[in-house]
Amino acid sequence: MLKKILILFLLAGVGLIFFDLFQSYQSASELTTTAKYYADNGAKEVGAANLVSAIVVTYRGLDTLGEVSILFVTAAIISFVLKHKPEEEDKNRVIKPASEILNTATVFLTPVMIMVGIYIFINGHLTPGGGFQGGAVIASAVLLIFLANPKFHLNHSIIAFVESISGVAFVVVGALGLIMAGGFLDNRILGLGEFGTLFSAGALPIIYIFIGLKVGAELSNIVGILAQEQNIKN
Amino acid sequence: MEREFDKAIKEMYKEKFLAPENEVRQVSAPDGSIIEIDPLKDYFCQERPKEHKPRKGVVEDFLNWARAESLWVLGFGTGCGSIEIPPLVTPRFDMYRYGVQMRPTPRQSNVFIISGYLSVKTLKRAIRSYEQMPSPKYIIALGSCTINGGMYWDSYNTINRLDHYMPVDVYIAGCMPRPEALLAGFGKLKELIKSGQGEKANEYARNFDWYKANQKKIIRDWNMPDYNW
Amino acid sequence: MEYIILITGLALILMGLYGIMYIKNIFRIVIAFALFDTGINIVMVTIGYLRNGMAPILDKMPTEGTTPAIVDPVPQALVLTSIVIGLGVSALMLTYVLKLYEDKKSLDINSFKDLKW
Amino acid sequence: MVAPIYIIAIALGLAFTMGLFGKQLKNIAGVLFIAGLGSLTFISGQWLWNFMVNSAATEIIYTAGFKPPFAIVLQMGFEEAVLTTMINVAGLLGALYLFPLLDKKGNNAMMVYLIFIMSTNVAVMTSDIFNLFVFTEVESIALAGLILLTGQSKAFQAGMKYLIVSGISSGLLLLGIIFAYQFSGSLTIIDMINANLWAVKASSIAAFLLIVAFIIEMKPFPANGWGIDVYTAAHPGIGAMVSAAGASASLYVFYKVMPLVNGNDWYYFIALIGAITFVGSNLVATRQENPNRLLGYSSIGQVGFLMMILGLQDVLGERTLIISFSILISHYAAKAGLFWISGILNAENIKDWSALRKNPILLFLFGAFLFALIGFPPFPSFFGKWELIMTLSQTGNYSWIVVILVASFIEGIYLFRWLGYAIKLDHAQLPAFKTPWYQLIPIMSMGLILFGMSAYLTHVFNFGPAINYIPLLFVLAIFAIDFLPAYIKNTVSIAGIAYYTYYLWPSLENDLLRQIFIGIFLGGAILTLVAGYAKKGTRAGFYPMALMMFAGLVGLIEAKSMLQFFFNWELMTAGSYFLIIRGKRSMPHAYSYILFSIAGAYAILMGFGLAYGSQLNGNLDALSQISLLPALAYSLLAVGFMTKTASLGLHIWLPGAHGEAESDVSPMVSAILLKAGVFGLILLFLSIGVDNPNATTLLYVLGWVGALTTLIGNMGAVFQEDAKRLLAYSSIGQLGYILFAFTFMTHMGWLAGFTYTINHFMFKAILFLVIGGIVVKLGTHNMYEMGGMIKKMPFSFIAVLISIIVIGGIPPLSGFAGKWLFYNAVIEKGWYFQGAIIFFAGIVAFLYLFKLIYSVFLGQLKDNHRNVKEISAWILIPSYILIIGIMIFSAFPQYILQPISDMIAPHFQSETITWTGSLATTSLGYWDATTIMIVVGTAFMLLLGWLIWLSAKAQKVEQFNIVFAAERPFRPETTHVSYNIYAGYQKALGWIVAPGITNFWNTMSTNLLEFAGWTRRIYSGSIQNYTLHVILFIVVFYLISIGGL
Amino acid sequence: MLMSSTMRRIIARVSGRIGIPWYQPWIDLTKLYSLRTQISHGTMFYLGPVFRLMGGVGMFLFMPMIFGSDLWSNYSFSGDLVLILYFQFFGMLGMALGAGEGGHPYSAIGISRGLSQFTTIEVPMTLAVISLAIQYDTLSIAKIVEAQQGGIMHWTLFTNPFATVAAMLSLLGAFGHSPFNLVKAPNEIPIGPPTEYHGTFLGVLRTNSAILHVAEAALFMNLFFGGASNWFELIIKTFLIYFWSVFVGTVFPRFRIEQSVVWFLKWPTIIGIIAIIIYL
Repeated sequence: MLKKILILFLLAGVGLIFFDLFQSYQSASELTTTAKYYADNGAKEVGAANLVSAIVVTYRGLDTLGEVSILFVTAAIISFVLKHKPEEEDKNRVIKPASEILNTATVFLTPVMIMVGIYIFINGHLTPGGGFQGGAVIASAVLLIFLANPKFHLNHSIIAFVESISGVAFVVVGALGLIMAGGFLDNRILGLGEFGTLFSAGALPIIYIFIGLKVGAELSNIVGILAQEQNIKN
Repeated sequence: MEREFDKAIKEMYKEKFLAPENEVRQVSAPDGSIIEIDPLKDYFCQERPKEHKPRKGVVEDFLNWARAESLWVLGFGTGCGSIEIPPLVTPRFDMYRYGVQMRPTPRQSNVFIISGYLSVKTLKRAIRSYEQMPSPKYIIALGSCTINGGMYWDSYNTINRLDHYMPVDVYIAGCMPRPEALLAGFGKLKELIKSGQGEKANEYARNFDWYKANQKKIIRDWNMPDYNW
Repeated sequence: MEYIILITGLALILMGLYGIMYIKNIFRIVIAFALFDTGINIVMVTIGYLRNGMAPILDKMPTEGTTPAIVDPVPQALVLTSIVIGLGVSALMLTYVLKLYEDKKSLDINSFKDLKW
Repeated sequence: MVAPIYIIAIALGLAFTMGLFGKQLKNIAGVLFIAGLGSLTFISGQWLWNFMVNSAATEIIYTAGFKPPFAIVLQMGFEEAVLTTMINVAGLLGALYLFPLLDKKGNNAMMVYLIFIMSTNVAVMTSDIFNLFVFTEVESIALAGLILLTGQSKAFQAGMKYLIVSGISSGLLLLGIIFAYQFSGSLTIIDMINANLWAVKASSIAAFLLIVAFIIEMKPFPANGWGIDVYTAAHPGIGAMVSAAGASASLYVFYKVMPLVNGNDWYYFIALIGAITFVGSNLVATRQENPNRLLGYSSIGQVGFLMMILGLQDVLGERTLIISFSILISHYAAKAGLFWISGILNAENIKDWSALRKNPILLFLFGAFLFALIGFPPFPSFFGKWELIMTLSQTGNYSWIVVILVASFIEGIYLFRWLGYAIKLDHAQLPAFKTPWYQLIPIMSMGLILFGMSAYLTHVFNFGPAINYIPLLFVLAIFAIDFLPAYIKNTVSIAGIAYYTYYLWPSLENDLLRQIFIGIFLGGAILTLVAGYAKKGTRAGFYPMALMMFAGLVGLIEAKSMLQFFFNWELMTAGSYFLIIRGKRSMPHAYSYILFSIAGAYAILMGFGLAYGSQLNGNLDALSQISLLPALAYSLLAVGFMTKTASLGLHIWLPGAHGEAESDVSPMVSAILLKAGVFGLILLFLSIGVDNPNATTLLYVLGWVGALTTLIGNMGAVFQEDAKRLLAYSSIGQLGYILFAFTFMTHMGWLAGFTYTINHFMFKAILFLVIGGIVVKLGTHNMYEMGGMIKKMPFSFIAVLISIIVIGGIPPLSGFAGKWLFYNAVIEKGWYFQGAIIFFAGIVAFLYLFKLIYSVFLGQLKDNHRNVKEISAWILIPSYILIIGIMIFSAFPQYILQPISDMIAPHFQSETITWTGSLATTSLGYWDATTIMIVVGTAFMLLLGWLIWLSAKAQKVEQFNIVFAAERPFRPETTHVSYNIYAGYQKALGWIVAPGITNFWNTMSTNLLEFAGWTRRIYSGSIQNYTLHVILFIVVFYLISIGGL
Repeated sequence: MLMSSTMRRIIARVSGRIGIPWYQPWIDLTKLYSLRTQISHGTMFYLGPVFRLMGGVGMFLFMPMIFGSDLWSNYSFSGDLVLILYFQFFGMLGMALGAGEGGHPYSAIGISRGLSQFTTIEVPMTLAVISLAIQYDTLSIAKIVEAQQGGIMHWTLFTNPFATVAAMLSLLGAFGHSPFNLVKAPNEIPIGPPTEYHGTFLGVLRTNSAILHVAEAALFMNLFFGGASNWFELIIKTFLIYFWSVFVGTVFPRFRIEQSVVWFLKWPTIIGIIAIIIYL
């Protein structure tokens, strides 16, 4: 009880901080310097219609690299922590089969979802979306498969291959920017192309494709490993 | 002539003669080696008492006079007669007048008063104390017990004749002699010393073997060194 | 509008914190953490909001000297990163929960006090 | 030049590639892993080289080809180069250390490790706050994975705690970032700084959130339970990474973002948090027995210390960086090394570290690391702390100095206990451990880095000229030949010292004071080393340490500046600590010795600080004109020196330390080492000068302290049964005389003091040598187990007898000179009651002197000592040389005392003693040593002749031929009256030496430990409590800093 | 000089006896020197008495006996009061060592008692000496004596009564008569330290105690009772000082060692402190 009161007091304290923060907040009426620069020059410099993508992939590309590595690291940690030998698996474990609806839906939806995912990351520089979003959609397709068939085995080596290749490619493209353009992750190693078309914004779509593949593979991997856990003998 | 009893006693002590602390023992030295200790040999001087020749002429006379006038008595009461000694320091008898005083340690005494019967057990101590006194030293035997055993002549545990075991300068007869008699005994002793006859210590040294043999005969559990310094 | 969203975000953060500090079930703590994270993300997006701004996706190349009427794209980019990071952390936490459960067969947070003092 | 961006490219590229290698290609992955780390190291290393040698300009790395603030910019300046090199070196060595483990866990583990190092690098280099956030997050997630390498349950718990708390702090960081972005319109740190966020309350909350998140990352006390658990649960190899690389990086990051709140108050708060962390963590660590957790506390404490230094940067000015770097690098190398050693030993309790003594290299490194942490010379932290304290006191920040010193002292408490366990703790069975080469190399490399940085920083601080390297090199040389037999090293040492004395002498031509002390220090060194010939075997470790102590002592003499003095003071302390702990049962005593020593050293340090602050002059003569709190400064200095002279209240370390030390160490520490304190006091009093109004009370108090020390020391000695402890207490008493004499501040008093100093040196050396030799010979310390040694060891007896006559002050030997001067001085000064106590104590000395000589040499010889021989000639030779010295001093004191008298005369108004030949005359009395010697000698010989003539024929008898009330003695043991011989005296006056002071210190330490035990209960192990602490910390900090509380 | 040793025997008369003849001590001494058997426990057994005697002789040698006489100022020109005080220890050490060599437990016990008692005996003495030094501003005995010339009222006894009292009380202990004679307790630890001594050794010791007592009495005479300008005065004064301790001794029973230690630290010390305080 005492503890609860203490917690409430503390939350009140944090609330006070937030209250002060809230009071200090003023709805912005114009863009900040940085944002204005992006709004003014983003399209011109990067060639992407989606300014967010331009920022994510190019201006703040290093952050994205970091993000990718976070997912990568997470997947790696999860796999070395939860990796089990095949013999540990409980082959005889009986799991209630998924419903007919789910099964059918899975069969229909999975390819579509993967398609959509691919679409999203290919068009990341033009429309809302991008590599992460696309990858997430792909991964949810994998999740759907697992929901329908808990004993489904994901081929880890293929996933690892996709993951690694796309990751390396991301870094290589970044490094190419260092050699061929203004700096690491500069997308202008390729021509900017015509604004608003698929083949525009230099290397941005390429990077986004790799990100999409990588994120998709990593998230699928995570999902796969976590799903596999239920099959383990206790 | 040994009696059966004596034989039995001897038999008894053949096995275990020494007190435990006087037995040969082994101890480990700090450097780890084991050394053997024979207490009776290692801790006691192995020399016999020596005979000291008196000096010649006037010097010796003067020294004898000094010795006679300065009789330091060992405060060791051996028998019932020792009750007669304390009155000597009271104002009534006041032995200090005659240069006689009590000393607490044999090293500083010249006169040993055997005050009455000597049990065998006490004899051991008496002998040791006597041998520890520096010569010239004198013995005053007090009471008839020291002469012939007195009323204890047939006791299983007392000696009968003191002079078999220690040389006696002056006997004071009686049972018990009064303090006055003791004072008279001191007077007699002084005379003897002044006349150069107080040489019993030398006599003891000279006949040491005889005395020792007598002592050992009566003290059956002889578990001390032969020579006491 | 943006004030309400801001308040919502901050309230979510507080709720998340309360959950983290009070709930005993470790699995729910992870969920509380996700709540906390979401609150943060909401606040972030709100900050970039500009009244009457449009989504930062341009139809055409902006002309020189004019600024398109868009909301601030930067917080949106940041929030993207933040969400991904949150995802990674949550996934990791779930892994931990799995392992902890495997170890003690319990989800009570008070059973994990082996390390102290 | 390889661009720094390749650090990222290579690391990430490799990490991503590793996924391609399956189990079959594992070896390639391993090679690539190491090669990758190597190339990171190379890149950062070459930049560092570039900056240092070519003094290149700072390199800015633009990513994406745009200028900031629109794109992320990395920066590679000198500082970044240093930090990244540190991180990468640690990373490389750590990888080598952990390689088998990582290899076992597979490629994934290697990837995580690689990304951890990479992200730490980026966090250092980046100048964009969000990027910083991202890579700190990468770092913490990678770390959360690395914690699990051990696969133990507690690792999961720790990881969970870590994830939750770091998640909360990063959430707050995000909030801060986004609001700060709103206010400043930029995400680069520099823009945010320029926006002066802290100036307005509205934006200051954003700045607050930012800064508090970074502070939480650095684990401030008490909101750091989660961090400590990580150290405890993670593999020590990972702990090393967190402590060395992670902490360095987070400190640098903090340093980068600190200007966000560049207001003095804020810096003050940060310093305060640092200080609380520094003190709190160290305090809690005192109760810790788990080595990893202890190291964790210590790491957090060090980080707090550094945080405090950064918080004080307004005060420290341009020295901040170099000071913090010197402390950081010590921490870095030492912690990495210690964690790695811990990994090798794999012990749950620090007591098991006694196994370490099986491996001398590791033990040496362990000692070096601990000394580096505490700040002993020559390690960088020593210079850092020195510089820090000098600067702080110059600016009048005394309370910070106190905090630093107190916390460092607490740190010493547990570190030295640990060291003691490792060196000396009795262990029936030493746990076995293996030291593979790949684990040894990293540790040794850290050792090399530590020593290398010491040399380098000495150069940077420009302390090079201040340090005399010749003795240090000699120590090293001796260390190098440590495997040779003792006698060779002994000869080399003696030759070295003798040569050095010869070399040094001309430079002291006109300085009698230093000549005297060099005579005591080096002459004593040679003499006591001669006794070392008696020892067999190699005596591993003895000579380097002994020479280190002597090097320190010589350094004290040569010191011209306060730094030199302090440097050598610490050197001597360290050397003597190792010497003392060599004794069989001396672990606890060495422990209390070193604790008192470092406390004293800190008092000295603070005193020096005040002196430096007053004069801005590092020379020793600045001591004479302290204008800042002079009374306090002088008191601190005096207390500091008095810990070495073991004055009342500070003496409890001495009996054990001297009593249990080896037989030839005792004279070194007693006869020689204690004089270092005396030397210090003399320098201090000389600086204070006569009639210094600031020191009158101090001197008066010290006078009483000296008198009471004498009494307590001598009384204590009376009731000792242990021969060496008796001598040790006697040393306390004698040092009390010396202190008392010097506090007179009169010509006569000083003369007496010098006489005592010289005498004590000579007789205590003899006594400790001889008694030490006897103790070894007889295999016991207890005097009642000795006895009758006069027949076996006549030469020893004579040596002891003469020493005793000197101590007792019996004419005609030189002890009387001291007493006579004393009487005159006391009456002249008017300190009658103190004087009376002193004289009473002097008579009490007879009690223990008799006990010593009687119990050991006279009385009954024991059974098991019947075959012992005289002690080694190698011990007797130096003793007899000293006896000759005593005899000369006794017969012709004028040749020594007159020059001393002339030397000290200028410091006092008048010379109150006049010499006519050997006759000394004062206003009160006169004394003619030579005549007395002749008269006494003649009369003595006559009387002896007379007695021998009278009793030449005396019969020699054996030991049991005593009058024993007509009985014979039972055994020698029962006949030797020695145990508790002064029972009656104890009944009457024993209360004086009731262990009040020991009890006082015991209570103090018990309370401290109790308090620590109570404090550490806040670390209840519950995740939620830890979260609570963090939130509490944030709220309280907020309320104090912004909320207007 | 040895004459005053006879006075020791007068103690007997106080208890109503006739007592010993006045020449008895010489007879005893002669006897002791004439004993034939001597045993020795070792070197220190020899050196002990020599040290002891040296202490007495030394004290005597360095003390001016008769004021104004060059001859009888002995070697006092080479050392002052401090020398005399510390020369006492010379003898003590000798006794202690010699007795220790004897290996007799009683000797050790006696010495431990003696030393214990001695430490506190010296406290009032030290205080008194300091007081004197303040009073006369010198530590030279000759000068102190000189300052006391010119009538009985110039004696320290009257000019500095507290110091005198303190010192005289300490003298009781120094002479070792009852009540402070537990050191030698003849029946408990036969005669204490010299229990093993006999013959010539004991003779030497006795010679010394005679000298020492005179020397100490003479010291007190010099310090507190105006010194002596001729032999007659010297003898009378030392005799009287000696008697003071004898009188006290016959009246009081023996103290235990801790009692005497505490006693000396109580009244005599307080008086000694007062003696200093009045000069502060």
